[in-house]
Amino acid sequence: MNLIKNIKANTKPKYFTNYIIVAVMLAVTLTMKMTGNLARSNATLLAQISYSIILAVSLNLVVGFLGELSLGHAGFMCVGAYLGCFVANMLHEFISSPLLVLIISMVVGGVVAAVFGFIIGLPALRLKGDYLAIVTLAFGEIVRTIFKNLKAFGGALGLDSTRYKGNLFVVGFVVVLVTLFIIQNIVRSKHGRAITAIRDNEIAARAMGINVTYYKLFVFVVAAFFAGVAGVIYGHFATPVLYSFFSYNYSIEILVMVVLGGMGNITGSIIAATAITFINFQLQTRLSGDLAALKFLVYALILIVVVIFNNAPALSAVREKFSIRRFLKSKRHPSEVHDDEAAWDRVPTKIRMDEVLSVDVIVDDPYTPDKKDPTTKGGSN
Amino acid sequence: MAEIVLETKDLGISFGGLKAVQNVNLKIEKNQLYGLIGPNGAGKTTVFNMLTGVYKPTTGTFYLCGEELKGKSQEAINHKGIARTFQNIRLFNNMSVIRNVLVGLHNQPEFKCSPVTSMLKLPKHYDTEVRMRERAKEILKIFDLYEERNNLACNLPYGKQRKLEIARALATNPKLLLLDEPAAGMNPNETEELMKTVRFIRDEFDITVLLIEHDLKFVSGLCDEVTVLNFGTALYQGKVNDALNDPEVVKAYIGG
Amino acid sequence: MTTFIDGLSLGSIYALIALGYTMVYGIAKMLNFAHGDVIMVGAYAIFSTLAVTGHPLVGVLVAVVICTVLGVVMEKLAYKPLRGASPLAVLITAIGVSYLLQSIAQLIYGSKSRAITLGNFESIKIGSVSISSATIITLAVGAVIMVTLTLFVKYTKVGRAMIAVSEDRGAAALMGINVNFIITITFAIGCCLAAAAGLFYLLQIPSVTPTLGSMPGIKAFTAAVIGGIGSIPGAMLGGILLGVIEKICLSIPVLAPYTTAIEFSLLIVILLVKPIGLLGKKRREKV
Amino acid sequence: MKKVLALLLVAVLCLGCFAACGGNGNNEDPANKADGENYAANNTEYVIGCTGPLTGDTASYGISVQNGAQIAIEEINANGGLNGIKFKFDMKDDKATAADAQTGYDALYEAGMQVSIGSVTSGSAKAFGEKAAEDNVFFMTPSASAANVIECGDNCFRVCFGDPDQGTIAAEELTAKYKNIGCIYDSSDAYSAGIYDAFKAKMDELKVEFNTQSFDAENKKDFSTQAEALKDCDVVFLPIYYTEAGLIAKAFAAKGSEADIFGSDGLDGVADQIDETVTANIKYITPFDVNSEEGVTAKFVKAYKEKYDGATPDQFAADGYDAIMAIYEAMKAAGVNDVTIAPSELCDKLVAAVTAEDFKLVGATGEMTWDATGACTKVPQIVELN
Repeated sequence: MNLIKNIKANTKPKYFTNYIIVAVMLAVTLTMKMTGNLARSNATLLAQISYSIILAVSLNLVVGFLGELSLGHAGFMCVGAYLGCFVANMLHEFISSPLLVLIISMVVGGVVAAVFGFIIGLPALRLKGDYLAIVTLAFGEIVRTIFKNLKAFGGALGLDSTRYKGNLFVVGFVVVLVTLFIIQNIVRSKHGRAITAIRDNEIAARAMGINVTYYKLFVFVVAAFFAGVAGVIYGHFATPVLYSFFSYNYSIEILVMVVLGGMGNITGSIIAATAITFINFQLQTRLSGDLAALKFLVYALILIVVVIFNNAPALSAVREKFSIRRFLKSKRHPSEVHDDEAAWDRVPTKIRMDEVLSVDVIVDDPYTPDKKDPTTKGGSN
Repeated sequence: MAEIVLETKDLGISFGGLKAVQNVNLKIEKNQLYGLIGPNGAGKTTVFNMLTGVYKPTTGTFYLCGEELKGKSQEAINHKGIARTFQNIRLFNNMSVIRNVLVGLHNQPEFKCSPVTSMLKLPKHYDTEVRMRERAKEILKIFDLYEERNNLACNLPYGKQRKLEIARALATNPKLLLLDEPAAGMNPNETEELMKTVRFIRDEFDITVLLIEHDLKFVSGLCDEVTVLNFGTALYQGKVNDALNDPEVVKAYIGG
Repeated sequence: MTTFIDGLSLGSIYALIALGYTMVYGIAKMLNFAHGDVIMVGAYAIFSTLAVTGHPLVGVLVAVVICTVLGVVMEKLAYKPLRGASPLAVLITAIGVSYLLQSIAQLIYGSKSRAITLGNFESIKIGSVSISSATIITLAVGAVIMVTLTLFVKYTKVGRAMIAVSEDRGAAALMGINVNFIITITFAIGCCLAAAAGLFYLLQIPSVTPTLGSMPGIKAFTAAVIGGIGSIPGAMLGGILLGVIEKICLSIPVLAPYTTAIEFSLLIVILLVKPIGLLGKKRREKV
Repeated sequence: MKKVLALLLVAVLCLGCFAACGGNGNNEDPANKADGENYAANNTEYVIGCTGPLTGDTASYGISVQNGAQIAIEEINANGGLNGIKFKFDMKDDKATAADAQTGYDALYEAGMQVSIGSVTSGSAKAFGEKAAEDNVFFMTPSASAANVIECGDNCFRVCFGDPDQGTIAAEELTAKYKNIGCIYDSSDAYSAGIYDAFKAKMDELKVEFNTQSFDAENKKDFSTQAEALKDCDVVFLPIYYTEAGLIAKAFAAKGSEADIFGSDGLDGVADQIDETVTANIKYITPFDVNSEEGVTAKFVKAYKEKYDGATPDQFAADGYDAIMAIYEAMKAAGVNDVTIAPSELCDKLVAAVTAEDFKLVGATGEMTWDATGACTKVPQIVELN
């Protein structure tokens, strides 16, 4: 009884938004599939959307919640894809059920990627901002180069994986739900608070006794795990698993999903991942032959326009005018505000380029008095 | 003789040959309100930074309730019972007020809950969360921040930000609270109120307070004993009222 | 020894690109991911002018002008509206600009790589070592550019204003420095350097493709970070170090396939030992 | 919040997407039904599909194939098509990745593709081939030469040489004529690595020592190191493409080397990439000699130059041309007469036609025949430049 009360006290309707979005997507498409109305190219698209969402949501944990810029997400995906599919190839000899093989290989790929997440999390303890970004980028490229030269993984020919013959998108979306379940639960627990505290002000977090080392590694491990799982899904989606796919360009594409969706905003990541995968898919399949060169042109223009529209300070008035959030808020009575309503997604500052080494910067704080006592540099200045 | 909460022995630090702080010997008794004052650049915040593990002292050591804490990490020192506020406020700006306090409660043994438990939302997770929130609300009520609990911390007025920082530090259940210029930027009314609050928390939470302050009136109204730092060394140690009569101290403050 | 000289010459290309990165970073506080593609534009500009006029020097001049203009336009259209916005947003726009430049180049010139001849470069023998005169030109001009740039930043009004803006944009503005103007100038100089890098690139690798800029871009970014991003001597040091190491790795058959991995591992090691790069400026945080 | 409008737009777009998918399936196009149905039922032309890199680093290969194929299509259509039915060529970009080859395949299949020339690069051809094998779609790749591509199924054929064959031929040729042999290959490229592996195996078998240098995609442009290491060789074997080969030839010239250059069929087109500084003797194995003055080859080269502003066709273009021609001839031989023929049905006919004893094609790359493995037999020539 007490438990139910506790659950009630700790659960808000909006906690379910993301599950509902994904579940509805899955239900609709599955019904279409059952009734034979789902074109196969759309099933392919859905599989791509599913692993994109997993990638975007897990990267959001690092970038949006922990506040560290990572450009190596495709590297974790690469590790997961290669190792997972390698194991899957071996397992196919013993296990006849492709689904079971897929599940086992996802776990294996995820765990191996998580180990790499731990390794790359170690420099994250010492480095910040752009420096960490370049290290993660370097990591991704290193992994790629190594797999390219390993004969056991097919070298330049890539690793021949076995395509999953069933409805991969269904498995994909179930994994998305699992990902959401775990990542959202982390974010909405005391651990999530600790992680966002580190993002907001690392020094203060330390002073509050938050074990920064532990949480940074934890976040990198969890994010890498899911990137690895996404990699295994990718490997079962397309064969061969080829190193060239996992370049830093792909890491950046995942980052684009996170940034467009809003840092620290999981719903945003889901929508942006879906939208970008969809746009890419449409551009690829609609623009055939000579028009293909226009693909990147269109994509680039969309990117620039959307980012400028969303972020340009000069356009804030326009944005305000079209804000659905304002529209929704205005309808709500103030007394209805739940506990702990303040947004996660107003993410600032940690990745400020001008304070590379600084632990954080206080923004929007007109009250900070002039520095009176510059003793911190040890009485010298 | 009351129990000694904090004791420093010849505490000192140098940055690249420059002796920023040297030979600081403090002895703070339980439930004392102790002041650390001195002119700009005297090394007060550096002492705080050493006591909280931000800097490692190069000489000397310090003890909390008889346990040596020198060389421990910031987190470990906080777990042992030293909490602090910052000179330039360091709140978790993009988190709500209540979440700031909840972060302070993070490490309390009664709210222990492993990440796996939270990931899977086991019953214990809900139980912990509910109890943490209740505790956080109690603390916020004490500081008169309850109504603002769902606002973003950065949207609070300055005085309340200071208070929130103290509330957050207290949530870590410290034995010793370090306040770094708590009254900076406050008007006389707010200062007055702050003095009351500090006394109140000392009694309510049964803690010891060490504070840095410029405002001598504030210090003399609040503290029993002070240490005056100048150029990194202790100029004076003793009763606060006598400090203002000490010629050395006057010289350091007024110059000449 | 020849490997070493080759490395120096490759290194000075990296250094030139890294200089552009580092300057833009130091002053505009943004990572201009499109910087590598400016090199590509420069290379195509040289290619086109050469095809029309047949004169390499005219090509270089045209490339410098086009790249400089491109830098200014890029800054005005894509980055200036975002001044004050989240740096990540700017990063994403930069990536957008990079894609845009590549696809425009492909639309105009096609994706096939085009060979280009900038003239005949004799090899010069010094003892047992033979050095291509292209390498010597690269090294000499590269050195001149770097020295000029250092002097420019140190001793001219605009240069000092740049330093001021990079230290503290707000304070610089209060001191009456036109920050927008300085940022634009920085972009212009950065892109001008990229045009020079494009020329040297063509001297070494005489063919142009729409994607030629991306890998040197990333390598140069790595070089800038190794040297300490924001630091001009750091960018030079990092670039040359990277170039030499790349060449040495390539000359050892066992290591050659892993060259990229080795370079990036080196970066990680350097950053772990010195988190701010070799010559980076250390900033301490007030607590 | 900020993103709102954009997110809203995006959400609408997504909804629209699924609505559209559903809509398509239900109403507009009756043929567009679930798997197993004939998407080609409404075709008015025979549709030949293909994916290949049209953007990115390897775009030039894909574009060459596209251009070559286009020439073939125009030629066929100008001659009245097959029994009056014209052909249509549809090519999607796959950026040389497996995932995009797969989505490209699905899109093509749903758009009524009846027969395909597969995919341009080996990595994506494997993905394309597996899909095509599932649906039983005939597949005649112009240029995916890796051994495993034609192993995808009985429906998979190729126009080009297989990689291993070339390596073996090269090893035999070189050991017979030269002593000090060097080799530079692209370790990041399936084509190059495939030839190299066979070359090395053969050389080991012949017990001949040779020096190897490699490079990879990231260092594709600067070859002074490799040239420095191998400049004293008598001959350098280059199992790579012409762009890099041109650069390597220049790098050797810059180092003052007098080594001969011997290449695989990828070297075709290298003549455009070098200048007068290069004095080395360049030879390569190729079935396609762009300077040939007779037969189909000359006709193709002429048509290509006319259509593409004087550009010289390369091996990829010739292979693209031949792949289309092979399909056309096979369809003719099989007596296909139904424009809405289902891909699977067509495939069975074509496989039978192509593997028939008397089927042969005289194309831009010479005379070729096919066997049931899907491999193509044609006579390798060794072309000499300079």
